[in-house]
Amino acid sequence: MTEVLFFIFAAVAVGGAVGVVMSRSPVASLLFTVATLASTAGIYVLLEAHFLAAVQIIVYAGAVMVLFLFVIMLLNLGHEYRRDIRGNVALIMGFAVTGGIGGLLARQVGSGSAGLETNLGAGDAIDAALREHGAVGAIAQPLFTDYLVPFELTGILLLVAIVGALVLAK
Amino acid sequence: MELDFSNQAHFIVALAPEIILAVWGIVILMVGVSSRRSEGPGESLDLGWLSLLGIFAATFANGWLYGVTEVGTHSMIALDGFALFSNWIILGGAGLSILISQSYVEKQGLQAAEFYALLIYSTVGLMVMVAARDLIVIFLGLEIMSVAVYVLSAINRRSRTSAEAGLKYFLLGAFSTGFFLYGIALVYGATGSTHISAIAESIASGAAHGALLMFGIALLAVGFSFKVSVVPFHMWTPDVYEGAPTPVTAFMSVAVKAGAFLAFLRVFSVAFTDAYESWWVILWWLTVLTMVVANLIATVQVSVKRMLAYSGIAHAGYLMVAIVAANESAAAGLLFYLLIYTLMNIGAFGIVILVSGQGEDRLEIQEYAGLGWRHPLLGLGFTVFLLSLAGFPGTGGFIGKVFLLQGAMEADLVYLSVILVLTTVISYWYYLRVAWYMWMRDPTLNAAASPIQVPVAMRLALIAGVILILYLGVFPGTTMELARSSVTALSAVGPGLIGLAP
Amino acid sequence: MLNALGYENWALHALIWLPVLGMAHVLWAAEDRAKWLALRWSLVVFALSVGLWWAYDPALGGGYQLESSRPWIAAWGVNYALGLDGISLFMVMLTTFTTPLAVLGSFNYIKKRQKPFYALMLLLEVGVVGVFTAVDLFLFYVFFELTLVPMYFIIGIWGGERRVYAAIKFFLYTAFGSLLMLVGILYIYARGKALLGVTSFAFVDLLQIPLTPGEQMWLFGAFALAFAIKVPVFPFHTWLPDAHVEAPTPGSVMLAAVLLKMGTYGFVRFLLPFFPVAAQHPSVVTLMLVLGVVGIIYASWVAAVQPDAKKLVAYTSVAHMGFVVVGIFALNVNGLQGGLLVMISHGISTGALFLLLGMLYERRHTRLIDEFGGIGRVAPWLATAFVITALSSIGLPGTSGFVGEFLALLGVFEDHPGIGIFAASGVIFAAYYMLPMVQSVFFNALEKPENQAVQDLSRREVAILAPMIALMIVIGVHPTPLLRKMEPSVQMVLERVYAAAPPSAAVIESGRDVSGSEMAE
Amino acid sequence: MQAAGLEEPQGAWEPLLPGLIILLPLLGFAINGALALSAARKSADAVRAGREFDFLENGRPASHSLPTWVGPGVMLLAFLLTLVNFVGMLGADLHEPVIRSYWTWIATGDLNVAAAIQLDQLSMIMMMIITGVGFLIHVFSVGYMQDDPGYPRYFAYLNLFVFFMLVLVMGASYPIMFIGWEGVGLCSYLLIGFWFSDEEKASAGKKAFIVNRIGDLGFLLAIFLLYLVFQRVDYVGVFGNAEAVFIYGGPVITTVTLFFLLAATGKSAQIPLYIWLPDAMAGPTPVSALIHAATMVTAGVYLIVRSAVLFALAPLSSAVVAGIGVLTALFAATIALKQQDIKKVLAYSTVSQLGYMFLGVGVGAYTAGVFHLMTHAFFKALLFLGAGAVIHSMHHALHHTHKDWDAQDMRNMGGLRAYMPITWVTMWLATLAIAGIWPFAGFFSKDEIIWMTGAMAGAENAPYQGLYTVYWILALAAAMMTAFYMARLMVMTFHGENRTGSTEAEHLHEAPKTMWIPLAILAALSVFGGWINVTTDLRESILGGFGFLPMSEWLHGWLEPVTEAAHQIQEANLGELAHAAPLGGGEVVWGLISTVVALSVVLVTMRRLGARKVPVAVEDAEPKGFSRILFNKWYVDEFYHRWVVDPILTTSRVLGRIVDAKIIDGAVNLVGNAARAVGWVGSLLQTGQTNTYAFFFTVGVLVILAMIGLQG
Amino acid sequence: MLAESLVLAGVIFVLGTLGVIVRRNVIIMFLCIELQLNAVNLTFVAFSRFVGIEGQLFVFFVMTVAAAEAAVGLAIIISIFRHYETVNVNHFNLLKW
Repeated sequence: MTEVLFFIFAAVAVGGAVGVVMSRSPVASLLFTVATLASTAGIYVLLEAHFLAAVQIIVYAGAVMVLFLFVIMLLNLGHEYRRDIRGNVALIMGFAVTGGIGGLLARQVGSGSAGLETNLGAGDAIDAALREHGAVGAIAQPLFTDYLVPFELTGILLLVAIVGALVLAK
Repeated sequence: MELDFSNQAHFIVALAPEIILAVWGIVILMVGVSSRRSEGPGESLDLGWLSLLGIFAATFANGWLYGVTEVGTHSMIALDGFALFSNWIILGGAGLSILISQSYVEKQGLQAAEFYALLIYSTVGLMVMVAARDLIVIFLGLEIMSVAVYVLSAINRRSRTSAEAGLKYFLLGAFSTGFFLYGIALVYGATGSTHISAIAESIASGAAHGALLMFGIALLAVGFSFKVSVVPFHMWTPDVYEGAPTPVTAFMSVAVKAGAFLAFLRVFSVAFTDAYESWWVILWWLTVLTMVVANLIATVQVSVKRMLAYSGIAHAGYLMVAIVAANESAAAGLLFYLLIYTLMNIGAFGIVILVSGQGEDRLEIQEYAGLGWRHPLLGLGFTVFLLSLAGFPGTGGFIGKVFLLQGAMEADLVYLSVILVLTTVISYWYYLRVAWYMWMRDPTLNAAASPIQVPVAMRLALIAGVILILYLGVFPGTTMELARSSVTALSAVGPGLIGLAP
Repeated sequence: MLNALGYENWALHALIWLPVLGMAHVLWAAEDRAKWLALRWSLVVFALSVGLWWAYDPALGGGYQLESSRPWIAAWGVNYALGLDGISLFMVMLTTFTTPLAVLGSFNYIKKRQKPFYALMLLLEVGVVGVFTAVDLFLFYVFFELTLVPMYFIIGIWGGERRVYAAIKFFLYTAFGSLLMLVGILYIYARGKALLGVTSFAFVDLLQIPLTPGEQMWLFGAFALAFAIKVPVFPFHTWLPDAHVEAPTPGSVMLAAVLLKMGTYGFVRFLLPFFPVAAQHPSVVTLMLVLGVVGIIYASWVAAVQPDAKKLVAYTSVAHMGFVVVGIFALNVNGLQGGLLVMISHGISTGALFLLLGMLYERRHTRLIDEFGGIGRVAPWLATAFVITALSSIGLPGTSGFVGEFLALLGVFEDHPGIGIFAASGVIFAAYYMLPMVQSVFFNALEKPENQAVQDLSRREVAILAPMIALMIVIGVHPTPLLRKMEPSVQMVLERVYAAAPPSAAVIESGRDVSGSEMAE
Repeated sequence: MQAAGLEEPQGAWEPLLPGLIILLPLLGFAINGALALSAARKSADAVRAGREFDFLENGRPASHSLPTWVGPGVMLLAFLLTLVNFVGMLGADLHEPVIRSYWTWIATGDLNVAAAIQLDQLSMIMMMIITGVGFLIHVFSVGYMQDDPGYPRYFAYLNLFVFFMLVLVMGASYPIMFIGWEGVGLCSYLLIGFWFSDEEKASAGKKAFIVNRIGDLGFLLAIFLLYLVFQRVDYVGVFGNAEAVFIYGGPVITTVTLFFLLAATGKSAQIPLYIWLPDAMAGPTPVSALIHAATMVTAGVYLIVRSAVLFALAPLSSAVVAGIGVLTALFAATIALKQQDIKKVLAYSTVSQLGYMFLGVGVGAYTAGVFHLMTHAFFKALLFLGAGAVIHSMHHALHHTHKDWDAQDMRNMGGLRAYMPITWVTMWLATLAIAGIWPFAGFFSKDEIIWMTGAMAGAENAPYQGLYTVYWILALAAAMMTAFYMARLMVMTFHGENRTGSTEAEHLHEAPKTMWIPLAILAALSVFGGWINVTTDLRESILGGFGFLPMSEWLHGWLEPVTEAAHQIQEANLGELAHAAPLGGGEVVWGLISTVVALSVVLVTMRRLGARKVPVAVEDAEPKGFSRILFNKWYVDEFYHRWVVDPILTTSRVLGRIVDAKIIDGAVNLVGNAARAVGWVGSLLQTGQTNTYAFFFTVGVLVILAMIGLQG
Repeated sequence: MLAESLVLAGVIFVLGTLGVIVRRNVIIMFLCIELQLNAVNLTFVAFSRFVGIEGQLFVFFVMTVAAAEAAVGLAIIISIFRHYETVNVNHFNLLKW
């Protein structure tokens, strides 16, 4: 059952990604992105990261992408259908290089991680945490203890982002 | 006092400088907002001095922290000599950048409050980065810094080049962030942790997963290489350095580079110590490539600002030698050289700001014709900076280079050293070229027509730079000692530095 | 008297730091007083340096004397250590002797930007004296490089048409060599740290490091390249003519009289004692000797066809340095002594030649030989001085030039007769390049009107040339005191060389063999 | 080891201030030099002002008075001092050289050269010639150079020359001799180019110097080789151990002596290096007399005699010396036959006579060599001075009417005996002497050399006997030519009718007193100078007036201490010399023959040439056929230019303009430019396109990942 | 399921990279970068299932960062659009060589 779902989501995700790269209009790309994000969220669920899946949909696919949409509209790029993919040479070279990287990743990571799955007992690492604190608590608990510093830092980061956006966009 | 990070409050102590700065940033913003309606000419200056005050406060805090020792491991934040020394460098760079930027900010009508605030926040990010003991913290520090600098380089809204620089930096920066993150992810997967010492232990124990780990390390290397602008991940550097407002460029070229390098060193020579065998070759090639390519391209630049950008890349190459050597001398050399590099590069960019009339025009080398005879002191100062950049005896640059070379020698990296000095010879060409325009040409008409006045802040920065460079060139002893002792702290956590390389 | 003043303790430091004070003073003072101040300071320095002659006592052996050392960069074991031995003694005195004359010689030549010029001249003196007195390798390197900067600016700012080209070429070329040497230095240092655990740059400590023959060869290469470029030895010489032609007179004088000596000094001071195995490796010796000989002949021939008198003299420097190299790598007392003596006499005679050419240039604003002719009739004293100097430069017996060349050739002939013969042929070619120039400048008909207006030597110029010419004659007639001062140190160097391995061909034996074999017949 | 010359043999005789003999000319040089410099300043001002420099202030040359006294004065003193020592040495029966060492010149390692002088019979005789003849020529110069602006400079050079010449002959070791050796070369350079404004003259001096340097190279190498063998280079040290160290005719000794020979050929103008001497005639004539006839050019002979021991040990070298000598004698004589310039004739005759001396020392007749050196000094100096006198008056004559004829071309002279009788007589005496006609000086010296050659040819176990026979014949032939060309010279100059031109002829005049007195003295010497070394056979024979004439074999005995070692070596190895010429007949017979032949040649020449009408130079046609070759000196100079000078010059140009400028320096610059070119190309990759940057970034990533992936 | 998700992540990442290389439209390039980040997140999550909860925390932070970058990035895009009136990155080449 999960395998089937996984492959459906995976297919959608990859398709979406391809769409992002290939579709002419930014709006289309945007929508494809949303599709990818959504299906990734699905996979999160399969991987027992329910909270993240939710955040992914709400914050990421929701807020962030909408922001993108706003900008596209603001800049009035909605109806731009001019092909802006670079020339064939560049395209081929791009394919070659990225293909190479993809191949290496697939070979090393894919094959390599097979061993990992076995020597780390599947899932039980976080099952305990989830059982104890629940989906949200499992993340919240360390977030406010061990990971306090990074958490505070994200505050600064967001502050910087706001200031920056203000400076530039006003 | 002693710090035990089981107690959350102690983080406040450990992060005192960062916190002070962060708070100060808000203060600056507030002052800026309040004085916004009284938009006066003096404003940016006042804000400049104000933010400088913050830097000083942080510096004092940093000095005070020397008295503090930490107990217990596994904290997110390191409070070791390495971090503290690094803070000196970064704070120094930031302070000097503020000094040289004041009149520029005013003349270009940049939003002073935001400018200084962002500068300060990127400083915070850098300090976090160098003190971090967890890849997450490093990542966040990196992002704080980056985001701030993205904005800073695009901050001049009147200038196309500034916007373009910002965009390029942002796009490629985000791009590299992706790789960096991917690296972290793989390392995390391979070692089961994002904590530096934990990673080191797992690698040492051999539990780490080879294939994933290697890719992780490689991608981390790529991420850092981008930040420190190592060939072939350097291509953003010349454009961004050229397009960004000169003070920002100066800040980028010293503080950002320093922070990135120090984090780079900590990660690679602490976390990945036992994987040295497998990564030093990669970095070796990157180093050679960087030194050769950067120096060669720099020889044909006509814009001094861009030439300095390439020279910055070249110096990244020299500094990479320390990362490759990865022994105590090299690490100490890295610290020392970064300190010197901060001084001399800020100085050089300061001169560029002056010659370009607090703006972005008049960057070509022709503008420097006869500068030495028009403004002997400026000329002398620039000559000192250039000679130091070239690594000439009597200046700190020389001591720094020798320091790095010693590290390389102890690691038996003879060929690398030879390549280093050969490329140095090439670099003499373009540094001396400026000197010859300054002293051996007669000023062009429009150059003579545009007199240069040196504002107080700038004067301070330049004088400090020259004096310190010469001082460190002649009496480097104490500083070297400090650098060396700071480095020993690195080995306190985890297996520590590699001894002699194969 | 000297002891009463504690001369030994402060002399060398004074020689280095007085010019620095002089610099400050010159920069401080008014433009028009600069030259006099520079002259005064350099004369003071010279006066001080004269004392070295008595302060250094060869009877105490060839080691360093007047030594004094303070820690400089403790962490690296770098010391600010100065010392003097028979070899450096005369180099120092040559420097302090030449500088005032060069300064004096630039009074008319340097019209604009006088203060910086004279400051740089003094700085140059600092660097050179430092090079010759340093007994710490790091310190040596610092001074060695330090000499580049003032020369670069002297050529580049006050030079001729293509001054920038010449300056950059000079700087890059020499820096290229010295940076490779820096790697070598640090390598030795690292070995010392690794093998003996000594962290020191002091000569005495570095000499203890047991370097393998292979390492010695490589290091020899690195050092030899650096010094060969400085000397310059044959294929690396092309920067010299450009530098000389473009440099202002005092620049050429310092360059020829002093800076080139740093290279040959390096040969004697480092190549031989530090890498004895490499230094007496037959192929190395042969290579250096051949380069030397080729330098002598090649440079002489090239010099003979130069249209520019200054370029001609520049090439003669290459030839003379060829004699020095040949003498040094004869690896015996006579050869080394000869080499050192050639260094001294070349310093004087070629320095004088450049000064004279400068005087001619000030009068005619050209250096092309064909532009002159018959100058001897309008400027007899100038002509006389020039002829005497030229004769000393081509090694006429009774002048300083002869003794050095004689000993150098004798030395090389002892062990390598074949090469000796070729080297000796240099005496012919010396006449071949020098006399035609002398003839077409000072002799022949006085046709060109602008030549008729040429003035004879002024008092100042006589004051410049008189001491030099006097010295040429004195050294030529009675060089023994110099030789005696140098001999112990030279002996030490050779002992160090031959301690590493038995002499390839012992000096005296070879001679005896010849006769011995005959008696056997 | 023991310093050379520091040991002083206990001679019974103490020389009187020998050092002063050297110093006096140096002193003269100093004074005259100073005067010359100040005078030159004045003339320079004049030239700059564009007017002619008149050194004559109120009639008499102020700048001349002092040199006139200083120049010859110091020479006189030196001569007297030498005379005193000479007499002293006569009195003392001296077998070891007396050495005076003043200071250590070069001392390093085990090389030790003392600045020492050595007094023995050989150096003494040379000193006598140098100071004596030198003094006479100084005196002559007073008249000859009277109206030359460079007068003080001239005497400065002349004194300097004498100084160096004395150093050369008095030095106690080869290096010291080398000082003099090169010093005299320098002076000859300066004096040949005395009138340096004339490019030709200046070039002649340059040529002389450079050619001499070639010889000096040989000298140096010989010294080095000697040092290699002995570790010392002083005469005593070398000669003392020579026999012990060298084996007879071994390679080393042969090499050493051949190097010395090279030096000698350079200085003494022998084949192949004689070419500079004829050009050297560009100098003032007294200079030619002193330097290029009497003293300097004989230095080579002196060197060989001084090294007699070494040469005696090297039969091959000796044979070569003799061969070069006789060949030069003949060769130069042939050239002299057809020269028209009076000084050129004398120059070639000098070369020829020097050849005789070489022949002499080559066959081991060192005494004869020195003897001929001495007599030659007398009569050749006389000839040159006479020629000088002639030229002097010719010059005056032509100067008056500004006739641009060559004052030295014999074709423009003729019939001068009417105008300058003294010169005429004295020169005839010299001519008879050089022609080797009894009883003049030349006869005895030349005859002895030829005779010794014959004797050598007949020696018991001499090597290459046939060779020496050939030498002997050639020597005779050369002797006849000598007679011919000298007679020709006299005829063309003094006899026949005058060709100078009627108006000019009035201005021809006899030389002033200062000039003809030296001539007279030298004439006397040329007549009787030969009587001091006549072998017993000759003395007893008619040629010796059956012992009634005051002749002796004094010189032979005098030089015995110097040459005996060499003679012993020769006798030991060559055995008894022959007592008859190769064609039979004793010394007396051949003496008679040669005299008669020479005399008849002279007479015939006078009759034949005296009858012929000689065209003046400007109208004379180019000589034809063989005589053209002779007139052009066998085209030797051309040969040297074509095959030696030009190749070197061309090579130099190629090296200078192509190899150095283009190849070596080109390589250097290429490195720099190449680097910048590469940099430029690299900078083009920086397209400004973000995509491109991202692309390269990714490529970098790919490469790195690949490196790892392929690693493990 | 680990390997599969890792490979999937890799593929998405690579596609994102490809997009950055070949697209000229700045916004789409940015979107592709978001794809990369998303892929990284997936990797983290996949690992975290087997290694520990930190992975998910990391994803949490990454999202924050992504948001921040989005804000700033889009601001930059807007400000450069003001100058060039286009988002075609090819036109932004004042700075080169």
